[in-house]
Amino acid sequence: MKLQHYIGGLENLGPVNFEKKVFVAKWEKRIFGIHTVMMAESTHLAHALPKYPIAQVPTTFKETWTWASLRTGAEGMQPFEYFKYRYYEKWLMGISQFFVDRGYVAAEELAKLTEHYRANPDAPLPERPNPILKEQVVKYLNRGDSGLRAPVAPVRFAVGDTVYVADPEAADHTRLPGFLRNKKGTVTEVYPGAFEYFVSTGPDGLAGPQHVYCVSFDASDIWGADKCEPHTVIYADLFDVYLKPAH
Amino acid sequence: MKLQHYIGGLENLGPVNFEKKVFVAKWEKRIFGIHTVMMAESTHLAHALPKYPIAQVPTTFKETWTWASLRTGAEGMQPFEYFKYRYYEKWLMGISQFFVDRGYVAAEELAKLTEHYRANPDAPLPERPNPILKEQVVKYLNRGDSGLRAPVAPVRFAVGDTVYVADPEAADHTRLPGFLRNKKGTVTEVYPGAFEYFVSTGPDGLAGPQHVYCVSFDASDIWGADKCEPHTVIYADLFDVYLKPAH
Amino acid sequence: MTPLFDYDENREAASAAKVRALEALLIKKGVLGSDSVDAVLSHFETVAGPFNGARIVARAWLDSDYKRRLLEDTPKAIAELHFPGMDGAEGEHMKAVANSESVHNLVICTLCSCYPWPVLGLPPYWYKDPVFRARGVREPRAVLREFGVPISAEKEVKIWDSSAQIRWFVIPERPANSEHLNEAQLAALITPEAMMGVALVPAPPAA
Amino acid sequence: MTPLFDYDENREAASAAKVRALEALLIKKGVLGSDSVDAVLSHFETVAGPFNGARIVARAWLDSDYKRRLLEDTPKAIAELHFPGMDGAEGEHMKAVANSESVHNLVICTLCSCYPWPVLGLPPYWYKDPVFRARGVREPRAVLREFGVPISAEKEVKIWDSSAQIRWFVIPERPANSEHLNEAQLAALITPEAMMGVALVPAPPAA
Repeated sequence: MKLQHYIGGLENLGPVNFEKKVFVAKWEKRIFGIHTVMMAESTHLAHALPKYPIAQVPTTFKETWTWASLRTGAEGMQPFEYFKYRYYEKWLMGISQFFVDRGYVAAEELAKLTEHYRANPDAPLPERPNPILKEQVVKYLNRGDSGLRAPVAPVRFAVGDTVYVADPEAADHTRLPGFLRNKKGTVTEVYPGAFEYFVSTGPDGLAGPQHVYCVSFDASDIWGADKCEPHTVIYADLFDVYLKPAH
Repeated sequence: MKLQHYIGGLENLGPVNFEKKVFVAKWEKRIFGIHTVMMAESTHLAHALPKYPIAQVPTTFKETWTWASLRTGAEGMQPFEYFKYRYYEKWLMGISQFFVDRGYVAAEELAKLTEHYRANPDAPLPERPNPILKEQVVKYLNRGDSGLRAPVAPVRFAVGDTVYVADPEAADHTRLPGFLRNKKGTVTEVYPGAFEYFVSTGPDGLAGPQHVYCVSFDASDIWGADKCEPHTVIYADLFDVYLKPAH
Repeated sequence: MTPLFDYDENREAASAAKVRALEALLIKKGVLGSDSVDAVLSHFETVAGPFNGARIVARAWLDSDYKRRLLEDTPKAIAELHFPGMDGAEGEHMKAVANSESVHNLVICTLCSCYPWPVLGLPPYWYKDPVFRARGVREPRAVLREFGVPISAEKEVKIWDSSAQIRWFVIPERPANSEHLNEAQLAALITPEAMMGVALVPAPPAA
Repeated sequence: MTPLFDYDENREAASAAKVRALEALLIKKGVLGSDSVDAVLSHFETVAGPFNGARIVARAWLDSDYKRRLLEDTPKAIAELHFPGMDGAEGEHMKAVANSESVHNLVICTLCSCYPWPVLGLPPYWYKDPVFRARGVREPRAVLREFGVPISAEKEVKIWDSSAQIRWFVIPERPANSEHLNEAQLAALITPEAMMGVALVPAPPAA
């Protein structure tokens, strides 16, 4: 197990911070924007459902960058470190490290320019608009990047089936919430088509298009009746590989 | 459960920081020393095994302060906060808050004097030696504060007995490592006498003198054979209330 | 309370300078244009945001047939309204669930922060808070009580943990005494929190 | 690696100033004397420390009868040596366990940092590291390998989790080629890490 995958259900955490802002510091908007542009110019979009003309977009970015990249980074963190940083701090750490690791930016130039902006917070950014890239960004935001694919395997479960959740090896990234592992549930919906996740999660099991099922769990089957509230049902959308038949 | 109680066994944490220093910053020595003086002048020592003449020690400190105080503070922290701070940072936070909460020190005067020492790191401390307190500190360090008491209940288990570990409600402080809860072990030693813990841990169950047993656990009975190493036995000293008979 | 937001100024200033340096370098190196990030941010001011969700919910309140269609096939019913970008990023597959006298729905993402961008915009901080993600699936009523939303033990709570392609949102219950309001007035009452299931829609002041 | 120790200077300077202010105020208010903290620290330089454990272990290596007594009744055998303070704070109830060809012992405190002060002094940072506390009880050999101590799968590993009154320490194996050394020379080879079971005692240079 990896702590980041087992956040659901952790006890004795005290009150939730009911902060309704999307960004609590102005700088957070910029890293959100950078990440989203990276998603919009990711090379994999050439094969996405709306076949984006990525090769024609004038950008030096030649990488696959999806939600999975960011999440693999956060889930790959040392678990105790994970809790030391605020949401967008983790993004900033992960994304700037990515650009350094891939050679787009040298660590020293980043450090030096950071010092410059630290001393001159109002110093402007370079002025180099890129209208074609902008158009691609807008297109991506409006048309998205669906994982819907043609099924390559038969549907294994039907609505009403009892299923058990698998317990694959902990990987750096998973779409299986930890608290559901080894638990018993009931299929409530079989989504039409199959869905391909952005990346293979290795031993965790996501790879290629898979059926996805909505599965319901009685909260008491997960936590035990005395460790949860009555009349509570948890629904999760689970990829085929995360499910096992009941027998 | 509370994350601080379940540290043993957490997976996927990466390498241990093999730092051999006892203190990694000079200031840490001072908070360690303050804590230890507090233990040495704690009012409860009047009833400790060596009946210390605490009432005769010239100090304005009129509190019970033991290991349990510090640990209750750390284990009572919001679990994600717990990992944000270094060992002695938690001590400094907990102890200074204690003195503020109990009215010994005003938050404002502490903040103001902190600013002063921040600006003048070499400004001296007040010079007010207290030889009688010093003598008590030395005596405490040399003679300790044993919890050994006369037993008040019969011994429930014998060497060789199979026992199960209880799973009491999570409290702010426990002496039961989380990973042992509900596990099966074997009594390997029954310690002579009974032991009283510094404080009652409430619903967790420590209160009054109890027998303590050394219990062995096969690692595979705790983690499962494929989730641990072979030929590994874990021993823990467990208070009577944490154990249940096998049948 | 987790002091997530009272970092010292140095830490915030360091992050601010670093992100600015990063953006500057990426512009210089041709990874971004100087108008790229602003294009993203402007999308969430004008195209994708809770104003869409609020109008969809208000329509469902006013038209029970529309509500039925919205629950049956969410993307198709949303398409009827001709808002732009409604199947765009993080909204490729959305589903609505409805609160009622007997059921309360709560949307969560225990693994991260999946959120239906086109109809609700970007997730607020409470949704990303590990404490919400931890407690919401085990003690939803306790969390809702803290948020000022009492849900009785008799009422069923349905929790939707976003773990694959679906992005969920909630059709809250229409408040009492709102018969005199039109769609725009109703929409103005509806918060992102209500559409995630952690707030109710308050009754409007009497007409 | 957890960057536990590369905090920025501001954070360290703030802690340093705060602890100094706290000590100053406590002296002013009569909670501490200005010589109290120093009295504690001097105890760990002169009375309680790993120099005691090292001499006890060296004695056990040289005298198998002493070793037997040390394992049977640790406090009593330690008392034979007439070191001061040996049943003092955090050493009121100590027990020694011995490494051998077939058994390797590891001492840990998964809940905090229990440590046998009189014989070993104060715990080093690795012992307090949550990562050590987490991994030591599940994969001791993997941790020991990282620490440069290979323990075969065939050798039994015994882990002692300090959870009540006993403070444990380890009698490591005597290194080869040490027959020519006297007690003080042997003691000089023995580290706190060896007496916690995370290091071996290296063979001395040939005489």
